Amino acid sequence: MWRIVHQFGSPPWVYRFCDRVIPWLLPITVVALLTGSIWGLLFAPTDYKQGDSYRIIYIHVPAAVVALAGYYVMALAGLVSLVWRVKLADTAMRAAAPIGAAYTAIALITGAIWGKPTWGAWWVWDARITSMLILFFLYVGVIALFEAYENKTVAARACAILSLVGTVNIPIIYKSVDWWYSLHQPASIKFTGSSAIDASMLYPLLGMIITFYALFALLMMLNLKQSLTEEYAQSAWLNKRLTA
Amino acid sequence: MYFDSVADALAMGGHGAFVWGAYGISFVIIFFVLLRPIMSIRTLNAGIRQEALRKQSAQVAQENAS
Amino acid sequence: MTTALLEARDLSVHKGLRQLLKDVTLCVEPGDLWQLAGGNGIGKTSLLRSFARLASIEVYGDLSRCDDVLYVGHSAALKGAMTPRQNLKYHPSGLCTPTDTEIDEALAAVGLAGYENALTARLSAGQKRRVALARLFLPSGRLWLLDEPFTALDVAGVAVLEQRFTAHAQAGGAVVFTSHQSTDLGDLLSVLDLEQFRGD
Amino acid sequence: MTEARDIDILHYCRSQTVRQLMLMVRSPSEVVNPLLFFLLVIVLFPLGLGPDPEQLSVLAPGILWVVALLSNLMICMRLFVDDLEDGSLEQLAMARVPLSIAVLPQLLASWLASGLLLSVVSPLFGLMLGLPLNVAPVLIASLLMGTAIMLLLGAVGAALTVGVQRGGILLALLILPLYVPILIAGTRALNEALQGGDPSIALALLGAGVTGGLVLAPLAIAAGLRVSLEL
Repeated sequence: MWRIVHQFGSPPWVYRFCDRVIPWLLPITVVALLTGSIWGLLFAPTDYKQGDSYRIIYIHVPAAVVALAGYYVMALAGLVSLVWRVKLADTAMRAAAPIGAAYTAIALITGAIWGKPTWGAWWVWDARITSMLILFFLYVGVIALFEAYENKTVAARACAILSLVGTVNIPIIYKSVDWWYSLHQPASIKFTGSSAIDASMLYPLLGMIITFYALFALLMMLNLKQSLTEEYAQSAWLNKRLTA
Repeated sequence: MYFDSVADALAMGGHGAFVWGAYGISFVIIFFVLLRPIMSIRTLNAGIRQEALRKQSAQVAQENAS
Repeated sequence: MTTALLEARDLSVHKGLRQLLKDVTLCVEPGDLWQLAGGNGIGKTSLLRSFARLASIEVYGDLSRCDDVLYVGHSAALKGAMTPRQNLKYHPSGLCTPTDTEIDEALAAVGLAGYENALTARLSAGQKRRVALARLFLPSGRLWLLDEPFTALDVAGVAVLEQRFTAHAQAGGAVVFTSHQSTDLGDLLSVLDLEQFRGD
Repeated sequence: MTEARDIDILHYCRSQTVRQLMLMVRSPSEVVNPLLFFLLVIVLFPLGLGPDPEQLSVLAPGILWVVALLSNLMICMRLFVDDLEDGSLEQLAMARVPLSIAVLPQLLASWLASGLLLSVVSPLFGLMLGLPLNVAPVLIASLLMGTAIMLLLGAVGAALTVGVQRGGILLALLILPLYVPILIAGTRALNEALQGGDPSIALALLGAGVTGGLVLAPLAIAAGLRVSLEL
């Protein structure tokens, strides 16, 4: 067990791992992304209530789901860095934040675009969109805090604490926003949550969710590799690897 | 395909601009998020290789001198 | 656990990407007076703060020390809106709960008799420094960690402080302080030149 | 050398509370300014929205809470700044009491000066916005608890940003999203009271927030302060 932990904490090992996986994962993810999009855009049947605008679901929902999961990934890395002082966990935390912010941005933008044909307004204070907006601010907060510190070791510690505080708060924020929404507006059209979604619509959705997870993993590895290259530019192992 | 024609697929029942726009913007964002680390790794690696070469040639020069 | 008040083994202190000090090994026994010496920027204060455990994120290695530590840093933790007496009585380190007489005696010892109830904001820089050092004359702390204790003190003040160091060491305490000037502490003093630990 | 006397946590907290209150009394502007800010912003709303009392009273819960949130943010921005500068913070960290407990007196003093005072005078501001006087108890109760949670959460942000240049705007970015549940529960309690409903669920949630915050926030505050002390 300790050896595994040790391996995950060893920069050369992780660098090699990323180096090996990325060439496979990158094309797979891109192909899956294109396939899923085409499936959702062209082959899935039309929703009888919303018409074709519902097809945004295949990008909006996966982005929203994985964005939330991404925050937990980041907080977990923060916890590892706080408890075991694994330097690599700092790097992982730093790698996750911009991806999460990008995912929340996608969810927000697609949500706004979806809102226009559905409700006739670009911005509707729907519970999911509002939660996503707050999640976006939480991500931006972590990134801004990291940038604010000059000393990056200290910055990582600060971000770890912040992301843990955020993790405790996210369920409360989500619940409270749901509560607020249900009191102010009786649910009319929900983006998701209808259990009677047809399989022909569901499968592309599931496929896209998995693809977005894979994309998250891919981006995580790319960012990790980038940070490691930056941090260990002077080290013997990296030099040997690159000049060999 | 669900749609009868390419024109139908592009129109999306009148919502074409929204649907295609949403996908387009999303892909642009994904593209940039992907590209950023890849380009950065490329520049960093080039820098490291160059540095290594410089050191190597300096070493050779030193050996030749002595 | 030994009787040592502070034991550091192979301590390395970093600052961002730079390693300030490495392999610092030091054992402070009761009765020791240690001066951390070295040029500007070598990391005297950083090392002292790591001894105090005020810096820990960028410190690697083994460090054990007693709990009963008095630390006086560059800034004196004095509030201008309070009098010297109140500043000492309600000091946030809370190391001791001194009585008013003890406080007055301590203030007298650093030459501030008559200023007990003046507003600290009205005191001069040297006087403020003395208020901060008056803590050393209160019953507090076995291990003293002092950052540049002699700055902003006149000759008489330095002499008083040196006497106090010696008395503290003889009573079984220990002092670790940073300073780049030499002192008259005699053979009790050991000097740790940080130059030998300079990091890569 | 005299024997160091053992330190008693309760005694320590009492002495630190005295210190904090003493400091607060000697600089009354720090207490009064957030209140003045609150009053000023409240005055701005009728000027912007028009003087119609009915319209104002509909918006009053939201206005009061948003302004309370902002004035709390102002307090949090100042929370540890002076103490970091003058070295009080490092002495606090040197106390032989866990730092998470050692900060409590300061939080208590800040809350007494900001939260308690604000809550007590809030019905006056409510009156200015056309809130009936019979919701005053709910207003006071919700603000008492809400300001406590906000201070606890805000202190975490303040602890993390106190050592940073231009930490103020960063602090707002960090903690305002975390204030959302407080805002929702607080305005909910007021709206229920206004419409003759039952505000107890919202108040109970705020109470739960205070309890949870008191348990968890000091740990995060202490960890944050230690980070800021590293610089």
